[in-house]
Amino acid sequence: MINNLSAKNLNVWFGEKHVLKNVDVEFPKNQVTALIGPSGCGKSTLLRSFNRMHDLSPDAKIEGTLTIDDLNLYQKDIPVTDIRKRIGMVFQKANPFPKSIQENIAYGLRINNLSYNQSYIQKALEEAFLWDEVKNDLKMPATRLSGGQQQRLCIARAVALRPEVILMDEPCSALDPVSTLKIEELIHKLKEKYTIVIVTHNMQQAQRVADKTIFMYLGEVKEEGKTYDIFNNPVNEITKNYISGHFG
Amino acid sequence: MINNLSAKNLNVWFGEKHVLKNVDVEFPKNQVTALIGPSGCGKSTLLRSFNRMHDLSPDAKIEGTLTIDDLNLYQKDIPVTDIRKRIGMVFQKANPFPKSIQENIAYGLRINNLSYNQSYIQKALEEAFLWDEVKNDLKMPATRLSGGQQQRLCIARAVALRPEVILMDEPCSALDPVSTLKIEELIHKLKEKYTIVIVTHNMQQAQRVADKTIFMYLGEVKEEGKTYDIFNNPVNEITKNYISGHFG
Amino acid sequence: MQYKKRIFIDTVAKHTFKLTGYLVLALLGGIFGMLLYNAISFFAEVRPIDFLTDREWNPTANEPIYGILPLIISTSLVSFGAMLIAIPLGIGTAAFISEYASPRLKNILKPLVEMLAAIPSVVIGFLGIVLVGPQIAEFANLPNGLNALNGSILLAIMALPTIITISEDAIHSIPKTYREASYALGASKWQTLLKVTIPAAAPGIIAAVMLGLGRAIGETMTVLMATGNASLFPSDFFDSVKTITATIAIEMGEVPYQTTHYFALFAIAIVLFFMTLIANLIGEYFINRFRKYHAA
Amino acid sequence: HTIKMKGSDTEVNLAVNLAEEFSKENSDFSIAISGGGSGLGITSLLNGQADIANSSRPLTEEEIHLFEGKNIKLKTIVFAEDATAFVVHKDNPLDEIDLKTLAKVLDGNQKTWNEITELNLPINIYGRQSSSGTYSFVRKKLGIAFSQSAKEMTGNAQILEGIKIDKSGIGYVGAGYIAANAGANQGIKVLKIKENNTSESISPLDQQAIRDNKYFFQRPLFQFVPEKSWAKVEPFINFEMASEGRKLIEASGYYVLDK
Amino acid sequence: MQLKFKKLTPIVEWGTLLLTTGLVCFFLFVILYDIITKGWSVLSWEFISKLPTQGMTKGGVLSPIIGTVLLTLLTAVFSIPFGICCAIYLNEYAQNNWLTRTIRASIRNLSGVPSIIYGLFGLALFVQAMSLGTSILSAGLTLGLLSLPYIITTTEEALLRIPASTREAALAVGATKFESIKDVVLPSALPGILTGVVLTLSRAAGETAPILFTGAAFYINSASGAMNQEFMALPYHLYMLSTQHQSIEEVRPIAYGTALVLIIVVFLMNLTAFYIRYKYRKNDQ
Ligand SMILES: Nc1ncnc2c1ncn2[C@@H]1O[C@H](COP(=O)(O)OP(=O)(O)OP(=O)(O)O)[C@@H](O)[C@H]1O
Ligand SMILES: Nc1ncnc2c1ncn2[C@@H]1O[C@H](COP(=O)(O)OP(=O)(O)OP(=O)(O)O)[C@@H](O)[C@H]1O
Ligand SMILES: [Mg+2]
Ligand SMILES: [Mg+2]
Ligand SMILES: O=P([O-])([O-])[O-]
Repeated sequence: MINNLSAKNLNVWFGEKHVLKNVDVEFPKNQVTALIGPSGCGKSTLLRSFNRMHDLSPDAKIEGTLTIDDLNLYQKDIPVTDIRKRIGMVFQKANPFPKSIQENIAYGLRINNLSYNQSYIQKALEEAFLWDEVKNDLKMPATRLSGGQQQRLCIARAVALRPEVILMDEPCSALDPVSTLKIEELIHKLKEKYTIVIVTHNMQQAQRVADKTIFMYLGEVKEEGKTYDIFNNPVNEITKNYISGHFG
Repeated sequence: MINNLSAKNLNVWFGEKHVLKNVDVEFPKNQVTALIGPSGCGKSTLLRSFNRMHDLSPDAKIEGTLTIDDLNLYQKDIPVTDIRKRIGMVFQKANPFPKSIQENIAYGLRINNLSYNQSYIQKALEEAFLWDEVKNDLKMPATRLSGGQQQRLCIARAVALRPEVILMDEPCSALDPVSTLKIEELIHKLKEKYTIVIVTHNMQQAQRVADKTIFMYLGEVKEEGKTYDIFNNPVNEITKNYISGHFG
Repeated sequence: MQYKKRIFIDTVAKHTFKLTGYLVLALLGGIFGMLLYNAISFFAEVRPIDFLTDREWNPTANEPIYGILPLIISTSLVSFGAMLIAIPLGIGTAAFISEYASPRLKNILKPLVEMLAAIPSVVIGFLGIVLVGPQIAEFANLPNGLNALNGSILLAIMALPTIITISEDAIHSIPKTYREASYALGASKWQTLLKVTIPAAAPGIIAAVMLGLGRAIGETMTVLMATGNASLFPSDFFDSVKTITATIAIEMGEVPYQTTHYFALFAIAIVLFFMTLIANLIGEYFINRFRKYHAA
Repeated sequence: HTIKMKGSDTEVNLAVNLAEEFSKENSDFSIAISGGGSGLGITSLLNGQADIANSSRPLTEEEIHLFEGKNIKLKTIVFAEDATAFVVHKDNPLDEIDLKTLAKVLDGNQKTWNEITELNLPINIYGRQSSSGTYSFVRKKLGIAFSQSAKEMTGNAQILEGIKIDKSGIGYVGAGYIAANAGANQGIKVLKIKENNTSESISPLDQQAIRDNKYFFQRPLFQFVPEKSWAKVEPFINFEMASEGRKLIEASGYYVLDK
Repeated sequence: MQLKFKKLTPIVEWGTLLLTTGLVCFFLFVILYDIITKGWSVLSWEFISKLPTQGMTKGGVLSPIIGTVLLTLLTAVFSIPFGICCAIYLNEYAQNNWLTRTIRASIRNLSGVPSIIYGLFGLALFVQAMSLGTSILSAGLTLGLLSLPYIITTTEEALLRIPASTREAALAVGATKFESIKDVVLPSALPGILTGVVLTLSRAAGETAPILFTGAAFYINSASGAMNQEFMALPYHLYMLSTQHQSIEEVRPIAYGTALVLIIVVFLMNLTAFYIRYKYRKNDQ
């Protein structure tokens, strides 16, 4: 098992609020890792630490070591934009740009000065299982797609940059069951090429898609391990309560 | 059992929407009647029909007979303001006037040309169990009170007019448990003098405060009876489902 | 009895409110009616085609000529120049306030913009005479600075607060998710602003620009004082120009009531009315579109 | 008593001075004065918005007609004499100008100075708005139409302002604007006027020449009063015509001709 | 090289925005600096308490100040009652149908109509048709009309913010509709209405174009305040001093002083509005 992405002794504060406490996690390469835990426990915060989204909140304070392939993500002299290019992200609510479908994919390539052509866009859409549905409407505003299509477009947009890791923050929570299933299938395919971290509230989903599962509680990692183990033989009492649906 | 307030064959439409369908209800004197039912079933609409709050919505159409002590509430020649004086109302969100505490009580008396004095105001506040908490700040703006205190002030304001009936539309839904308990105690006391109708979403609350319970569903009265019977031996299948928390 | 009195007051009040409502409407409608009536009187005497195509505005000549073209060109030239200055400055400032400024700086900048908005136009016009004009003259080596450029600069200042406030609102209300999506793709703050936030806020910004333009077209005192008022066809920004508003302001006092010249001023006023109305309607259209879009 | 006096910009400052002096003695008179040009004054009479119209030109045929049509009878008072001065920037080598050249300059036929004098600049005309009496006076006297590129300044003072900094400018103002405060007008030069190549050139500031009626652009300053306002304005008119008023008129840079 | 450039670009980009903002602030600064530095020396008790003398080359600006104050009061009298009543009608009584919506849209658009057009209307209606002549009354009516759309819009906004529950509270204790508006709705909306009113009046106080031909005068020898008399006003006075006075240069200091007084008046009114808004927000929390 190769560790591609990891955090050591990570602490995050928002203002006075200590949101992540001594978090140590590792996300194995070409696997899907699920982050679960009750609302407010810090799952999103952890995820966003990896692509440095907290840089934008002036009151966020981050301590600890985050690395990708032994490269420190918070090293001074590497541009944050490079990091974000290597570590893509998909959000809870699909957020396509108010541009055409094609433009949505091209945008990331263009701003990163990557040369691209039509076949490149096609490939990204194919990887997200969206090509067949939109190939005749590439110029259509992305906002006209259905929710599920929009989310897959967002995944295509992330994939187009050939990242190493894709972070997904509850990517299916706003979708209907059919779309959810499509995305889960997609995740299965994607892990051949990418390392995937997914936050989910849906225990079934975690079991369906994840190789590894991490359970967080009040800013701490309470338990982690193979998904099967976590859900069938949880060690920690809280984990047991949580996965059986007693709170959260 | 004397019937103080009743509706016979009441139908209410908002525009094209048929919101209350052939409703027959009776609210016995000096008792607390709870109206329960899923959101949108017409509880508020029914309540507001009694103090003619719908007069203000131009698209509301009301048919049927509503009476208090055999007086038709929608009779042409009796002033709506008199009816509202006889049938007080307390709303979901406490809505004190942006005036002093004292003025809040005095306002209703004044516009109804009732003579009053300080002791009168004190009595109303005492009846609402608020006097001890505010007696030194009668001139303070009512908006500075806590949520629970504001709601009790609204009750005091209604009580001050010596109404015969007090209608309460989810009076505790915006309050913390402690304030809620205080209001429930208050309701217990008030029913000695007043007929009370209370809309609530909280099954426990209905059981704690109400003598009679009416269950509504999609604009119709599905079941009514002694509170104990409704909650322990519901006849209707839907009632059973609702009170056991299966929907709503 | 008491009750009857209260109900009576209530009814009286209701009708009073209704009446004032209608009265206000009548008055405001009257403005348009009056403009229209007088303008029609004008067209009874001068052919509309002449009005629109004659290349000269000279109502006091022996053979009066009522050609609105030079006035429209002048108004457009000055307003266009103003927009050339105000649009980049306005949008830039709006972007700075909403995206870059710290909350404290924001609390300083916003009142400053409101202060700028509060300065009466005659004061700006005065500064056009004593400050901006001489500076332009010196800078461009011109005999004097009372020209279209001067007017444009001053009108830009007057339109800026409108453009800044409305653009800032628009940029500010773009949901954070757009920005995050862009950052997540490796875009810098600047790229995100330029390629995502501003395009997404475009309808709001267009609205801001149109409302600012409406303000510039309808402004009277600054142009009256600062543009030199020569009624010839302007050829560039260093020419003196006479806008529609200035023409009305200069000539209204001197015309005998109910003469052709008097009616002519109402005719150009109605043209002015429609110019600003169109700008404002376009602005409103885009504001509504923006609201609808982001409400969804 | 409230009096509204409107019109000639040439006379407005004089009127202010007179009103100020007058109200020292007669504090119960409230006098409102506005400039805007002779045309504005006359129109205001027509429109019923003034009691006195100041005018630096006589009524036109058309205006007389209009007054007759409205059945307004006017009293005409000539209370001072003015000379219209033509001014250029002080660095302009030109000292005098003949009527023919002046006409060509003002109607736009002559576009540059170097045909008249050794100044290599275009001609920049500072004129008045069309309601101005001076504007129509000059136009009539020269028998021209003003060039379209002439700037329309709303007052005499603005013309002087312009000329002061504009080496290529030429403009016309009432003599009062120059004579009253010679100190402030250092940037300008007043041109002498020659009726033709051979005749003598005369300055508008030459008091004797004006008295002898020799300056080409000299003109009476009028005040028109509708008869119905006469009763209330009479004390003021009398004050103007009396010696104290005359002194003020002369102090303001205008002339009083003995009839 | 590549790296260096990358480090530089954010500074350049940030600088561009900073520059635009700086320029806007610079405009404001220049305006205020020029007027304050040059107007300050003229400003004195004398200046604001004396009538202009010696052909307006000496003395103060009392008559324009009185004129502006009176004019603003007239504007208030003509616009506030009508504006508020109309807003109450639209928001509390009128049904939400196409007519009301059209009316609202027209009122909104009327606030974009150039002020000179209101001047024309004032001339045609008040001066001429109603035979009020060029007078402070005509000018006040004209400015009142100009202010109406603003007052209606801001009042409506303030009324909209009052939740339905506040109205119902009054009705539930037996108040008539009018009583609920008078006793509860208006007092709650008052801070919002006041803010709008003060801002509108400050705008009206600085207007020049609408009073050009409805009653402003170059000079009056007294400040009697008679309604049928013409008047001097600060903005018009500034306009006259900077374009039409005999000795523009000599009176330039007075012009600066007038500009400063005008700005102070307008800013004070704006500050009042800010203060009301601020206090209101604080009370709200
Ligand atoms: N920008 C911020 N500023 C201040 N506090 C924040 C910020 N973002 C998150 N928090 C706080 O940090 C804690 C963890 O938030 P986080 O969003 O990581 O939780 P989560 O596990 O993703 O919850 P959910 O399942 O609801 O998305 C919460 O208490 C939240 O209120
Ligand atoms: N003024 C109105 N105009 C149009 N429809 C209305 C209006 N008021 C209520 N309704 C509709 O009437 C139906 C009944 O509403 P009502 O408020 O009585 O429900 P409720 O039982 O009180 O619900 P809740 O528990 O959510 O308060 C709903 O469908 C509602 O949308
Ligand atoms: Mg989250
Ligand atoms: Mg309800
Ligand atoms: O202002 P005038 O004297 O030229 O009419």
